Amino acid sequence: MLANTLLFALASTGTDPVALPSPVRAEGELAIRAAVVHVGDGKRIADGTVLVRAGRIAAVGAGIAVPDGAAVIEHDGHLSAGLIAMRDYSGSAGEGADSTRPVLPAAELAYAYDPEHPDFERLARAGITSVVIAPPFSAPPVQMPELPEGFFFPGFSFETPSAPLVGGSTALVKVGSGRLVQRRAQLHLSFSESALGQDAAPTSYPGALALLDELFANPSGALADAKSGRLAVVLYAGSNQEVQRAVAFAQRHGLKGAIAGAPRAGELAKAIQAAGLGVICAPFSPGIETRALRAVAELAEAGVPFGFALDAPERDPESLRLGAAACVREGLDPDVAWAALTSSAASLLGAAAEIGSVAAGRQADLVLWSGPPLDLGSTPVAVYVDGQKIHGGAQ
Amino acid sequence: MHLALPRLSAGVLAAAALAWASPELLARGTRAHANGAQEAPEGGALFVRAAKVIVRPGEVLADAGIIVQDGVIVAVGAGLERPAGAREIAGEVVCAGFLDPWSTLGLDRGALRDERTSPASPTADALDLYGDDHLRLDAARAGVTSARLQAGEKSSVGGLGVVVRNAPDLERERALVVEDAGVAASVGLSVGQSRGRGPSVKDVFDRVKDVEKLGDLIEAGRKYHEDWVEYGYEIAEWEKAIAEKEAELEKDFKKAQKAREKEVEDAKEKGKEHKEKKYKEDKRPKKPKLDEDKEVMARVARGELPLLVEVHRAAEIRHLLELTAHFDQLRLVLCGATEALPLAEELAERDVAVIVWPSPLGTDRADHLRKHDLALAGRLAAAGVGVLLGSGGESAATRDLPLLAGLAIGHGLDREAAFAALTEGAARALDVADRLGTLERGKDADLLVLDGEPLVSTTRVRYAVVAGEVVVTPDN
Amino acid sequence: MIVLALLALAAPAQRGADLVVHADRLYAAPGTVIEDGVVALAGEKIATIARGAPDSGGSDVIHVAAITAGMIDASGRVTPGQLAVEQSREVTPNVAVAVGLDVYDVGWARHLESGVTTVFVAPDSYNVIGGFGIVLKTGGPESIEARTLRADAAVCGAIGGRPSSGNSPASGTPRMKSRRPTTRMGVEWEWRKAFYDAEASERVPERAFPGSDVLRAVLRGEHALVVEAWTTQDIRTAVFLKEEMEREGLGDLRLVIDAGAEAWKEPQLLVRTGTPVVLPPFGDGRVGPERAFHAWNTAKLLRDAGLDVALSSHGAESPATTLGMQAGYAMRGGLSFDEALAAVTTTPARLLGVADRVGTVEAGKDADLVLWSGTPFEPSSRVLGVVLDGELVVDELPD
Amino acid sequence: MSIQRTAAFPLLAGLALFSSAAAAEKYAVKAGTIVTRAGDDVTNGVIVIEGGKITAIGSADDVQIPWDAEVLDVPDLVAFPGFVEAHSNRGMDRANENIDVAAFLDIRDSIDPVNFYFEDSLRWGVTTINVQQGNNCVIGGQGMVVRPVAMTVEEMLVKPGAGVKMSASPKSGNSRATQAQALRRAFSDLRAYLEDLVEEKRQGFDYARREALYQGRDLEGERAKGRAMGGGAWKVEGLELVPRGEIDEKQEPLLDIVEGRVPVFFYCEAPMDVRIAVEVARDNGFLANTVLVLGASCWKAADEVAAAGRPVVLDSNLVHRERDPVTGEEQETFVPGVFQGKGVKFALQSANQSSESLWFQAAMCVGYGMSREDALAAVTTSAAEILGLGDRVGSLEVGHDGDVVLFSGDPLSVTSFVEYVVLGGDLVYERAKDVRAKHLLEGLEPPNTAPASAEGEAAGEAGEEGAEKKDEEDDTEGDQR
Repeated sequence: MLANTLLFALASTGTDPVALPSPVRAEGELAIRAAVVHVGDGKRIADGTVLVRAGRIAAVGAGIAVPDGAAVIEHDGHLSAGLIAMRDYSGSAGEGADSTRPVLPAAELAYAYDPEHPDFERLARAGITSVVIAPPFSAPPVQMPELPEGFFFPGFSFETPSAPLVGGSTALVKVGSGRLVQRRAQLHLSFSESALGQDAAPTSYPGALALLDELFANPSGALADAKSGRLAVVLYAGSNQEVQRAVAFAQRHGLKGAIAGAPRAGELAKAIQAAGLGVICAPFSPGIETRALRAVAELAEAGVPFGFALDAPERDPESLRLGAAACVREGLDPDVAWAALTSSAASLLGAAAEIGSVAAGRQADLVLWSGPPLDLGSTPVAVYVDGQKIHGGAQ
Repeated sequence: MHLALPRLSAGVLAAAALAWASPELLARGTRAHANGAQEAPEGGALFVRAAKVIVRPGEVLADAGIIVQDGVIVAVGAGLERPAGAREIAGEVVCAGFLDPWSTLGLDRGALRDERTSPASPTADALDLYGDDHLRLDAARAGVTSARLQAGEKSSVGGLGVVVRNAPDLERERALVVEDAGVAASVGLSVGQSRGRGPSVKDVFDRVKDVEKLGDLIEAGRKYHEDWVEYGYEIAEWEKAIAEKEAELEKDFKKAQKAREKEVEDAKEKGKEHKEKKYKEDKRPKKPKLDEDKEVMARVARGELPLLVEVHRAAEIRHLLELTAHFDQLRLVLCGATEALPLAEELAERDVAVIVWPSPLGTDRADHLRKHDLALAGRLAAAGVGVLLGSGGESAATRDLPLLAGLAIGHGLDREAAFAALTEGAARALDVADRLGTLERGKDADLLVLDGEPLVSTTRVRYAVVAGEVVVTPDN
Repeated sequence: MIVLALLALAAPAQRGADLVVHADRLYAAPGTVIEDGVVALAGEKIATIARGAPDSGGSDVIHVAAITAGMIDASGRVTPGQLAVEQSREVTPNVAVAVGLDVYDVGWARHLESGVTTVFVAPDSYNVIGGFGIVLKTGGPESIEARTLRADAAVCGAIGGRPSSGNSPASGTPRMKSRRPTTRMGVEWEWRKAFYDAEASERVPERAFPGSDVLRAVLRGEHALVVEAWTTQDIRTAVFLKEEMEREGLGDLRLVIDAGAEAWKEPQLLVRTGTPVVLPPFGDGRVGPERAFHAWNTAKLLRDAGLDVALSSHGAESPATTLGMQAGYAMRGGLSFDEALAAVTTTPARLLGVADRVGTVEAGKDADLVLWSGTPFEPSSRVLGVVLDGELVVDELPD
Repeated sequence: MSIQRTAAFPLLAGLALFSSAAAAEKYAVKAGTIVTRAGDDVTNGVIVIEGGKITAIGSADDVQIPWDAEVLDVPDLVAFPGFVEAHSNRGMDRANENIDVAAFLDIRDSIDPVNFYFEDSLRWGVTTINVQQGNNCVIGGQGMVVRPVAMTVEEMLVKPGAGVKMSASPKSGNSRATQAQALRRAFSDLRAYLEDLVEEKRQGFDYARREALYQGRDLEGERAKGRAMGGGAWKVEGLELVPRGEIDEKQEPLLDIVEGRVPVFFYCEAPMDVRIAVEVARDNGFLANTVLVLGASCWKAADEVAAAGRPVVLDSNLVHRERDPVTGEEQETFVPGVFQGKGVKFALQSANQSSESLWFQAAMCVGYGMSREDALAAVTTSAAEILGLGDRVGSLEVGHDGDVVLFSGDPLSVTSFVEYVVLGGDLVYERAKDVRAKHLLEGLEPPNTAPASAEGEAAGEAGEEGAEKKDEEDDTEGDQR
């Protein structure tokens, strides 16, 4: 049935089968006063006020006059922009991948998710307001290296990520309303071993690369958009040799976008930076090798823009902040880590003008935290998307 | 390379110890010597200074210092002076190193999935100090300076656990804190059948059997002890009786001899052959068979060792509590206990501690973890249950216990309670409170120097001191 | 003759060299030994070589017992195996194994440490025709491209049991591998079909297939054709194929037999066609997937027959099966030292078309040197150092 | 495996032929050089062997060859003591006994005299082999030292009861925890068994006494004469009350070990196993008779080994490779070098591939910078001493066994061959008559062997399944556990 969804997607003409709810028009104005306002990319305002009008942020600052008639919320904790998960499967329930063929440039994940799916509530509770829906995992299980053969550890996935060679376009989606922010966020390409077929072409790296090169030699549709730079790409790779191929490929065809799925990509930070690419860091699970966490710090040093993948519901939404916190423990600057969850993620998606920071004109995706947001001991007290509260107690 | 650390002669140590010694320190000095924990990493003393010293949960000193000598805390207090020649390290906050009560860090991999383990199986023999040093250092860096390790996770009874210190290049004597840190068992886990892939659900009747088997095991231990005690009495009685009888026989021997000669004569006359008279005495009481496994279970049944049971479903937890209710000395600790909430009241009242695994799980999880919830720790604590926090027994995850604890806090566990769980609480539950868990004089010097409050995710460990040795510094 | 040329070079040329190496015996090339020899390197090239005490003019001098040129493994196997062979088709001449190589593979360092500075990597023999092999350095920048000497040296294939393994006749739901060949006959048939189709595709477009142009180039002799054939029956098949192509006027294949363990059984076939042979590692008789019988004197026998013989590690990476040891084993089988040296330097260089850059210690050639603790190829000698493109990349030298 | 079976026949023939040339009461070897391994080499030397022993050795000028001695005159060859294999799991049919405590078994029943391993060993100059059961055990069977020639185990025998194999590394199914448990339990069970036995006796005697008192008899109680226990670490008092032969035949060999009458070859695959092996040996009083057989990674425990003060037999893998878990870089360690540095006495083992026999291992050591003297000791004298045969093999001295190997050149050179082997004064090997050597060297097929490719398939499969059948000799590589 997952095939159906996509076939439908492929058949669909320009007209839009999914009704996209336009940004919510909130009645009246809303002013939120917080002890600390995290503007994004590290800056903070003490005792700041955020003025929300019509689903967007009207003003932010220390001494902002609150217009009469505006609802006022006093919060003696922290306030920040909503978190962004750079890769996620919420609401798509395995509808995102068609295993019948390796190349699906016209597929759009926008058609593969259910805006009302309960997955999204869980995201909201973790302070996540935007997610990129991507083609899901579907690889045969393989052993985790540090575990003995046949050893099962409760609750852990032993699967490597995998996707079709060309997995279609990801979608940037708002939590809560399920509103599409970007219907085609990135084109998903895989350079990972897991995209190679056992019983179908291509079975090899050379085969896969040859096919991709062929496709991009005289591209059409999404491929053309990617080649012309209109559409960003996700270059999915596992080992560093695959990252190397992915980077070379992106340079060969002048693609812009981010490397994803490579835990140690940071060790190639220079090459990635030289190619003008970003990185979507692998999601966190307890016990992940320290080397991978350190590699993230290396990205920061090399000035490579990066965000974090989440992969809910395969992973708990809390994994997003957990990952950032773990990187901080291994030397990543806390402000950079926070930016990776918000503003840098937004700019990697080319949506910095819309989401990821608390500034006038941005969409009003706000999280009220019980304490410093990067401390896992703090929790979202209330979460707003487009100025609408989607989670939180009475206020 | 594993270079042996230089050691001082015992004599020097004794002298050095005396210089700072308090009576209690001398008292336990002997015990500690038994397992060599007193041997100094380097001769000199260590002076730890901080704006805030958390001696034990709830007991805080401002602008205080700690003096460490030969791996032991010999002085704690405000206004302490740095002893001459002592190395000094300083930071914002000093607290006891964290103890992960549910780990496998540094165990031989094969011992993890061993299905033949029995109660007496020694986890200590599965401790591989030649591997995983990088994981130990990572753990120490993150503040987890010690851990309880358990072999035989796939076996229904894992055997005797150990408490070890986490530091690279540590000799065995100083790495091992205790070699009998409780016996571990598991019931109802859907583990094993399928390799790597998610496990199939364990049949409900097998789950019931698991619990009953465990009950029988404890009962066997109790009985074993009883039998030996009984035997003690019986054999004493028997020997007494026999001794008396023997004395009597000796007394009457001459008579018996004459009687016999006469009988022999008579027999000869009658041309019959002589028959000896039948001798009878009480049978010697049978000695019970020695059994190392039952011996261990006897200690468990009598509460000398805690019994740590990984169990998740409410049904099995209830069943287990029922089956063990009449062992009034038994010290039960539950691991995981995903569905323990409905039984919180009984757990609290029976003083059964729970080691919660506050790990973020996705949809892909074992059947017995279906109801896994990060709020469990907070709710159990609120219900008065003694809550501990563990990393769940995946070697590399021990490093992440402080972050997982942070999650538990975020989901309702009181920060103080979380801190207590990782320090004094865990130490008490595992019978190592006289060595670890607090920063009192006489305790082993396993402590952290932090740049902020403990268990705040952005707080970094500046120094970690393990067995008196500075193994983590801001540079490594 | 060479000797004179070398000695003509003035010692002062060593001045200002980036690195100067002195050895009791400098094996500049097979047959050219310079006692008390000095090699001066400038940048990535060899500047001068000469006899006598080194005159370094400041730059530090390394002294060892013996120097040879960096060794060339005529059949290394540092590949991700199946992942570098496109098996969706049996004949893939256009696929290049280079794309599948992992520059981070520890195998490169292992080769380098054993004194191998150049290696020919062919796709593993899962396909009938697997595609382009690659000649590259075993060290240097972390990029396969940057290490490449020749990407088009040879097209590789295999004859034997391996290419057909996994294939099966179509029954039930057809799989990718429900196809020919499933036998040795089938493999041979695929070979001939491929060449005949390639040849015909010029006139009959519908007989063209991906890579048919490459095979035409092979028929024109533009690329060598390296065929893995362990047993004598498979070697025979390869030779017959070459002869048939000539007979039928399709072209002249530059055939090279790889892993020709049983080449000793019918050397006349190879002599007849002047086919060079790359030998797999020696063992105690039976070697390789085909359990072919590899006699110790194979190299000697082929050499005496006048054939080009190169040795290889064929993926073996244990300290006991290095290429240097193979040369030693070949000598145990009767090969002379110079012939053994040639079999791991000049001969493979020539076969792979890189003789202008590597294979001998000569001014102007790549500065790839092996520094030995004693007589090369003896197990009691060790590679103390390896110079690659002028840099001392392996340094076990006593200091 | 079929190959070996079929190819075995010409071998038998060959051997028969060799032995026929044998059994000279007096035998003399005249060689260009004699490497005695006891003092300096002798040029133009003579070795006189009488009754299997060397009676004279020295320069041709000094040594008188008996007029009636058979003489092997080989002026351009090098005479050498022959290599000593200090530990091997090969040459047997099924090397691994799987029951936990099997010390009552003897590998003599497992040795296969016509196994190619022995023939190969001889071909590469190995003249003494300590054959022990496989490492896949807890307490294995009794091993024996043999010479690699003869048709029957009896003829091969050099030293019976050469030692018992134990393993601190988990046998299949066990983990390190349960393996250590099984080892310790074996001896605590033995102790409990002996104590009960003695207690039973005592009770019996006391009862008899009381009965006699009651019946008024004079007790003619002569007590059973057993033997007092000589255990080092622990004793059971009153064992002499137990008559000889009453101790269970399964427990008896363990008692021999505790009493130090039988040497132990203790296998440690990983460094963590060393501690367990040493502890078990020390706690039960047989450390002094223990030789550690170490896996390559055990160099990490070199300090513990040195502290135990026992000799070791090293893994055939002389270089240990390891990935750094953090950087991912590969590190190589030359294992014998580490132990040499710690002053531990060590012997080397042959690799699985017979061409990588002891000569090769010694040569590799020289390559890695070890002195030729030390490298040779590790495959001759040290190995002999480790086997308690220092006074018989390992060096060419008066009084030692008349085992002489004649090389075409330097024994450590890849281009040298073993031309002759003399064992106990018998010429047992001549390369010129060695059919299989010709086969290996020149590919000449010995009779009764099928053509290569036909065998190819069969052998190929065998190669794959080799894993389970390691006791079988095969040209495939693969460890011998």
